Amino acid sequence: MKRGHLAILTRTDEAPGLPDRAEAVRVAEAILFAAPAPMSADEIAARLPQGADVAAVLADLRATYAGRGVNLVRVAGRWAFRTASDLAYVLARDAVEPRRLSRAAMETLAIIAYHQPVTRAEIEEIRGVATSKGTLDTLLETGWIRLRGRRRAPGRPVTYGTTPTFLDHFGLDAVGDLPGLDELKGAGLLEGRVPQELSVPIPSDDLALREDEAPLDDDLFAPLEIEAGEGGA
Amino acid sequence: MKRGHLAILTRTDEAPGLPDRAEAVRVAEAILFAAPAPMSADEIAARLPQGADVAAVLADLRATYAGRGVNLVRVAGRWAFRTASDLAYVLARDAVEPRRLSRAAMETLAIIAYHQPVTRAEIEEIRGVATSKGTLDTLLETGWIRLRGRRRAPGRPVTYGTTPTFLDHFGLDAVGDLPGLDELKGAGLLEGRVPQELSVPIPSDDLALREDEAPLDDDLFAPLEIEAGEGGA
Amino acid sequence: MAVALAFDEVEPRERAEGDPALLVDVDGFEGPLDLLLELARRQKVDLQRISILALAEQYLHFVEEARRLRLELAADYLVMAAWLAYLKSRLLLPEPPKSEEPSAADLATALALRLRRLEGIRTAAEELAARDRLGRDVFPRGAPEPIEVRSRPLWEASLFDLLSAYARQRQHQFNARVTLQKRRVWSLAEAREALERLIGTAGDWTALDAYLAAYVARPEQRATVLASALSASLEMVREGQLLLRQDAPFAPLYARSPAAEAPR
Repeated sequence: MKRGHLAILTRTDEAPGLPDRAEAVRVAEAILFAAPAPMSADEIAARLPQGADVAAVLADLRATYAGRGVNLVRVAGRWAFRTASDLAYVLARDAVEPRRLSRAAMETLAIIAYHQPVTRAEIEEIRGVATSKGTLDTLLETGWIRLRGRRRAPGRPVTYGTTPTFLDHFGLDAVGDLPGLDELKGAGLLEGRVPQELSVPIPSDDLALREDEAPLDDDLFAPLEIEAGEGGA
Repeated sequence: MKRGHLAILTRTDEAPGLPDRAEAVRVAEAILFAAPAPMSADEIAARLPQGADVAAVLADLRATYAGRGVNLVRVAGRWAFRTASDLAYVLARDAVEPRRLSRAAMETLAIIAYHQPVTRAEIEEIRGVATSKGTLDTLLETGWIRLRGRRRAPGRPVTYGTTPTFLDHFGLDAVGDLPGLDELKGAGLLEGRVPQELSVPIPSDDLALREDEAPLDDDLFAPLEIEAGEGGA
Repeated sequence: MAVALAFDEVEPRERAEGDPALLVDVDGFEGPLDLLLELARRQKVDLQRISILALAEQYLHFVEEARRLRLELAADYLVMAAWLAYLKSRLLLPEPPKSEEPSAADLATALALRLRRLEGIRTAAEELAARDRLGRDVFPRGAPEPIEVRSRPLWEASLFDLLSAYARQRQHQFNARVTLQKRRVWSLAEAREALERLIGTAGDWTALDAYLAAYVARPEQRATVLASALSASLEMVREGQLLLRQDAPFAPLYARSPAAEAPR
């Protein structure tokens, strides 16, 4: 709880060794409050006074805001202030109802999230029905899923995965935090039919492609059409 | 709608029987955080739990945030969270923009370097044209020149000299290392016979004032204005 | 592949009374697997211990019922029906000793796994949908304050620039040596000299300002030139060497030699 002029003093004649933790917390608080999007610890650290321990500062800040009307949360591996979820009832008035996804789209999204990287054929195998192009388009439009690459397999089908926006929207720090993931994994329900030896039954939204994935290359803008032919294969 | 650990928040002395003040504070905090624009007390009151004292809630919230990285402030009669004013700097990113000195500024700088300590009138005498205030301001902004003192002469004009930053930027060890006229001629920068009377004085950027210099004293912040008046005398 | 079933008849759907398990309402199902899963759920047992045989029978019964009602089932429902009929027969018949095909038990297990997988992902989808969602349950800062990009100049100048700027100045002075020395103060003597030259050349009234302008080398010299010229001219008038004329206060001053004839 220090005031401005004091803070300036601390910045200039900085005591050797311990930088002023309280000041660093204030700075992180200001940055995160102002930020239009979640920020990584590195981005925050770059703006803290020299020598500040960003992890400790964030832990402090998180503790300070726990139980308050606004909380510091980790989403998609980044940090952001969000209103406390139990206050949704007060804020719901402001809410622009997010587009309600159809059951089919929600299921498709879940399959992409839990089984990523996953191809359209694999999604269809799990759901037992064809996936309409509209469903994938809708999901791509939300910004929650993305085309990752191409499976190194006959037909080179496009692989789908989720985005950081997906994690942000659903308040997840990482895909490893998906609800019920452990149960699904434990029950052996994440193993695909496909390349047994390559399949790691853990979803990955890692930007790096897997061994069985190739880059999308230049047909990026027409993958759905190309993939459509593959359905029967 | 109360959370278990909310009790921690009840730091504000809550009178028994009144509606849960801490909860009202949380609600106000969340509403103000999520608000796209400053809100009036009435707008906030309309969303608080029934019977909550909006003035007291806002006072609480303001006190909680006083001295933090973010403050609750009144803007035009409305309430909003704003970055603490002393932390404005963390919300600004310095983009380094390379800029070149104007020819006039470069010439003025050169004269200051070679003839320091030098007054504005002396610079003008050498350059043969008036030196605009803007030129000296720009040079002061570069950090390469400084106001040294005042010449002990009628009008007490300010004397200019270079700074250590100047030496650093131009890779000079000392101002004495600036090449003389003969050397400039040798380098092909000057043509013709160097007139006898055109000798260059030995420049000095010594921090100690010369005998004919007086300290700047307390009119430090208006030296140019004062000097401007001296031209006509 | 049609996802929902179409009804080819306008007549209202008949419903088997009293037995919801046999309710022929394919409208809500997304394909045969979905239908199978629903049928399996109605067995009210853990999917891991489900009777695939019973499930196959229920499915086939369902398809029969649909046919009886002359509902047109999409092809994939029929494909599934054919496969389940095959599976059912395999399950009922004794397993042939060394078969190259997968055993009936394996097929049943595979089907059960598919159903469990679908059910698992459905549960996950529901849990996902029920999470606190951004913009619905939790909110970001409503008025983010964007980072302001302040441009800080990085002054660029080389030692060469500096030296050549200085040399340029000095060079200018080499060449300008012949011009008269610039002074901060124009002396009375200089003023008098200038005015005497004026008398010598101009027989007529001459505007003093315009004449003296030639002596003002720099703007800030104007004051000293005018002041000295005025003092000198007054002295010369007193001595009878100069005539001055001014038509009105602050109007231009004119000077001429008293020796010259007034043209008038």
